Amino acid sequence: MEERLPDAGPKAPGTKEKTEEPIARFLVSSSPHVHEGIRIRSVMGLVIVALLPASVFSIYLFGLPALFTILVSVASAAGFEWLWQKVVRRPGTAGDLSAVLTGLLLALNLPAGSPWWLILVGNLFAIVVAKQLYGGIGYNIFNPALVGRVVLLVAFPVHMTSRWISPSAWGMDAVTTATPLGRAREALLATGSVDAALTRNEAIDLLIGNRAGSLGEVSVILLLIGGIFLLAKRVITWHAPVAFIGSVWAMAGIFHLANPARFADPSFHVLTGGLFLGAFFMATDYVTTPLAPAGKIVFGIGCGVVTVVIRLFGSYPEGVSFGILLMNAFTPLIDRAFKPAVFGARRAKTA
Amino acid sequence: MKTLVLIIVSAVFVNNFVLNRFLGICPFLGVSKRVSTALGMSAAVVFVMTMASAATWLVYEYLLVPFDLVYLQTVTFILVIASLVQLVETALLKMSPALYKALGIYLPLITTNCAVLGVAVLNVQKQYDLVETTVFGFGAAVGFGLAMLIFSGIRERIELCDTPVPFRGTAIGLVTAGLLSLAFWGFTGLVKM
Amino acid sequence: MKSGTFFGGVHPRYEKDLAGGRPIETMPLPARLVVPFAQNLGAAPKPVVKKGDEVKRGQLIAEPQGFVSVPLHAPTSGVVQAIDVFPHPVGADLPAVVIVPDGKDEWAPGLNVERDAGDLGADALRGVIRDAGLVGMGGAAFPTHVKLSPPKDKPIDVLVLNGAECEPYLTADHRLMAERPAEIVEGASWFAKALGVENVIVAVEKNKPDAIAAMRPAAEARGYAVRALDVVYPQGAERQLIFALTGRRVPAGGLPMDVGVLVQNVGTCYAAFEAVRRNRPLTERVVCVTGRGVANPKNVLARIGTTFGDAIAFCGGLREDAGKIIGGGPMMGVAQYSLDAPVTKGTSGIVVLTRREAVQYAGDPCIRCGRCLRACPMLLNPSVLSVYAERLRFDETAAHHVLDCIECGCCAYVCPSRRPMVHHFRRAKAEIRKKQARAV
Amino acid sequence: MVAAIIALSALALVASFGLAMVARAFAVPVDPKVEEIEGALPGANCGGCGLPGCSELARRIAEGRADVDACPVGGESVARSISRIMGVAFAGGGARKTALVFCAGDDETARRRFYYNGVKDCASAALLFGGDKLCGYGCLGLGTCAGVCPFGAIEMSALGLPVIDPSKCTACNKCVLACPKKIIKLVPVSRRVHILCSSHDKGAKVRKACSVGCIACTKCVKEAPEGAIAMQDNLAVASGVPEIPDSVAAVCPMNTIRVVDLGISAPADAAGAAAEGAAS
Repeated sequence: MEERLPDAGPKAPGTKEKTEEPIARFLVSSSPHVHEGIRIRSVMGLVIVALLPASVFSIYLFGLPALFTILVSVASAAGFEWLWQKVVRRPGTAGDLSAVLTGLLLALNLPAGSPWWLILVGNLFAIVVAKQLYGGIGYNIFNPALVGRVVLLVAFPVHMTSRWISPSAWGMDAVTTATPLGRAREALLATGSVDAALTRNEAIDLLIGNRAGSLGEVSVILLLIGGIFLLAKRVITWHAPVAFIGSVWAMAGIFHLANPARFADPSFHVLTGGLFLGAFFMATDYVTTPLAPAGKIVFGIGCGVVTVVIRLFGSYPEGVSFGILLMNAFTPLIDRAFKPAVFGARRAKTA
Repeated sequence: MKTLVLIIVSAVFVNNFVLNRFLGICPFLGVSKRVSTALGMSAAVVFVMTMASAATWLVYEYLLVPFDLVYLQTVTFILVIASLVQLVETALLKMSPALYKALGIYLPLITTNCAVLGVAVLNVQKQYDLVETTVFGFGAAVGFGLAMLIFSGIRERIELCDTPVPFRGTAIGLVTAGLLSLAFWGFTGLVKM
Repeated sequence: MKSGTFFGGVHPRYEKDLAGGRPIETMPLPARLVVPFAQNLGAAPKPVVKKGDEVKRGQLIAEPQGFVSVPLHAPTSGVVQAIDVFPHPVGADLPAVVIVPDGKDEWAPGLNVERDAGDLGADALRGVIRDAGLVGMGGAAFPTHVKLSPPKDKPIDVLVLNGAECEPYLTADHRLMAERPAEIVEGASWFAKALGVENVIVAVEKNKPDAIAAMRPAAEARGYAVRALDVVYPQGAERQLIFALTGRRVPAGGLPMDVGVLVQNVGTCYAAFEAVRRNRPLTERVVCVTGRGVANPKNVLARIGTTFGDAIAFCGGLREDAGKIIGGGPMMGVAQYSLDAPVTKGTSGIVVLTRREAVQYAGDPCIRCGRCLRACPMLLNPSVLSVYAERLRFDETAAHHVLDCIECGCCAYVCPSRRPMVHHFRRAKAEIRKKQARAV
Repeated sequence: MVAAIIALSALALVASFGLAMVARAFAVPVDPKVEEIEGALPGANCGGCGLPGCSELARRIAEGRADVDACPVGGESVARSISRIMGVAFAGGGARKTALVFCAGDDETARRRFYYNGVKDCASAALLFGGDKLCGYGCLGLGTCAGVCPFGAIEMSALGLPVIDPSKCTACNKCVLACPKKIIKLVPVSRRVHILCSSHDKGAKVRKACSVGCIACTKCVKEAPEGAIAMQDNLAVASGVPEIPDSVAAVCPMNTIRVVDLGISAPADAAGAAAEGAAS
């Protein structure tokens, strides 16, 4: 792909003509003639690297089932991409790592010990329906990994919401339990108030990830490290994650102040669920989120509001996936609304 | 007041006419190629649906119920809606030819649109009073408009996509509508109505 | 906002060391000179010589057509061998006159004489500069006398000497500033006089400390300021330079004179000195021949019409792996297919890239990473523009201001999908202009 | 039952009365011809007529601002029915046409002068020195014509030349306008012999660039009947009348002149007879 300059010229015409040296010698393209060197593959690679700490930790926490989930998911995502491109005879893009990233993200959104067929179905929807039907990388409207997850959530609610394993190294004595958000919800339904103890004492556990949940959402600290790594590498910008997490905190805070018995602490809402995974790794997905910084902020706030509304009032305990997916749908409209102004078109703001 | 707000929230998000009840799919697919036309169509639908809700309610309460003619519900509703749409169409042609041109054949489509009839029938089923009825009609139409608007934005982008040939046009549009309704699925249970 | 920077921009690998330390060498006359007629923006001058004519150096060989046009002069004495179509560094095959030097290099009568120009008025100065065939030598080749004739309602109060030379690889202006500072500043003083401007700023990027050191005393002797600018590409683009120096924004679709500024390249100032004080028309210029595809990178003083092949041969010839010949810098220059392309008034450099160095555009789908938005110094949305252009939706590109694109190449430089962004925009601009022309 | 009838009738009466009032108040005159003409047009909205769509053309025809045969796609039958709607006599159209590429310089026969790397589009490629073909007139082979064809009639061959399927081509002229080299022309499908070159370069230059280019040897001019082929600036150009007989293709030393089967031309023996007739 990179080194495509042909070494030999086009075949000389097969006439009596005496062929001198090949006429075509040089490469001609429009300016610029140099490049920074970055490729799609390198960008995707960095995101994968940023997800590694959380992935490795999830294997440590949940054991072999977690490893199994990750491997099957990544392999099936790449496999579906390759297969589809064979079938429709398009140039392969499996090498750009974007399918691998989708598979990894989906795995991190699944409970440890998901059956293999569940993972395959999820990746089928993620890669084929959400991505390739639209034309492949760069064209999808919805985040593929989230489409995969939400399809599974809607179609197989039992597998997706009630078979959580509580962390225990290498999963030897896995116990089925509920996620913190799930427990808060159950408490609310049972007693009419969220269990205050549950929401406060667990903050440390939540932070380091000693809790039940999807593979990748458990360790807030490791996800944060990955996010900061991406920010430092300038792969992502701060706008969407900060707006997302900030609006979740603010909105949960407002409800908490209004009725502390019914609504949990804002920090509980920030630290639980897939918020950090979603905010840093999925609300920053290039293709499905707005381009302009102002648009990214609006996108983040929208995600946060929907997330909190679903968590507090909906029938699903977790709203991050739906929030991002819904805002994906709004992205083209947000892009329309926030067009950058041309330099020199009179505008009061200075640098 | 709280009921009215809940009615609107429910009609717009939770039980969105297009994405949850799958009503009014024809104009949803037909008029959503451009954001501008989608906006015009949405405005027309808001107007027609609010009016139709109120009108059908009045007809139902003061004509059908007193004369014990409830079994004529569907026929009378269609009659009322059809005349109403025709009225809007004629007025639009004179007042805003540009909008009329943009909406084209789709205005008459509203006539036979199950969304409008649906809202009228649902009003009766839910036993709303006149204010609730009007608000519900309005909310349902706004939800319809919202879905149209989102969808038209997406379709403008899909137009620029390198979609495999067999999926171009309506096919990918329907796939998108499905994914969109999946995204709205998260609001399930938000309002118990 | 006086920190000397602007929005966006990129930090390419500058590679200025290749030729930056090499003093300007005068190149011997080659065996033939290919002088294209179109060497200025606007109307090309009309030939006044024919095959077989003898010419002297500085003799008029083509006369201007209209106001936005300049005369063309023979670069040396010799015989007109032919008038034919040749590859032109702007990216087209255009008519040119081929001159075989007689080796005597005689000036036409009346030229190359020192004169005390102190009593020349503004109009006389403009006349001298026009007759000498001066154009902007930074690359755009806009006729200098036109720039010096702003309309009455747009007075100029700042003259900027553009020595930023932000293009990677190129060091022609750098060497000129380091070696001929007094001449440059004097040339600028004639511009200042023609415009009646007091405030003159010499702008140099910080990566040329020796040029700054050389220019400072020369400039300050005349009360001109020297400003060291941050090293960001495209610092030398007019709009960005003006904003960095003065905080003024040239309106979209407008010209620098709309904000009272005139920018002149330092090479043009040097040519003005030669024209005004020595009565020499523009027949030679400093060209930076550089890049890893050239054996021995140099800054050469070459005659207009020297073919790229001759200039490269003077610098040791091509290396084996040379893959791309660029007229101008690697960010905005034009790739050449032939070594027969000649040095023109606007050719500031000849850059030869190896196959490995040259970008290979892949044209993968846009992944909307937004890097181009952050890089674009015009604050455009290159991502959206390129997608519309790719789908031939040129009306939408116009609505997204593609005509404001300065083709600096920052977007393509940072694109991970290797999309040929600038190529898309040039196509879109061409289509839009075609449509506008039809509408008129 | 009676109540139902009365109620419905009353309702219908009220509604129709209201509608009548509104229709009167907001009446807008519409020319019925516009709709009729639009119905007669193909409705592909291809833009081949140069207007935004069929409805716009219909309006213009109705207003007399466009000719009844302005639709290049519909051909004679559409023009005939529109002229009937407009009530004017239709003179009768020309022969059915198809687009043809006047260049045979593919990847094997034509040489390139540089390696092009950029937008995969001929018009974009032409911005860089007019394209990478050594011949300045030849097809650039990037398929812009195939991209703009609304009928899928153009496909690119493996050797990088457009192949136009005359059975799908409607002569809508889009490819002709899109080609930056202006080497696609509309020709009557009945014509069999074509000179597939557009180069005005001199023979020596053509030979260097392409093995199937016209070198202006004039052999065809001598072979063909008087007036069938003329040399125009180093290029043999068919005048159209009289037709070029098949035999001329054989004398072309560069194989530039070829018999091209556009689908509906007469079978071989009849064509031979036609050629004889033309020659006599």
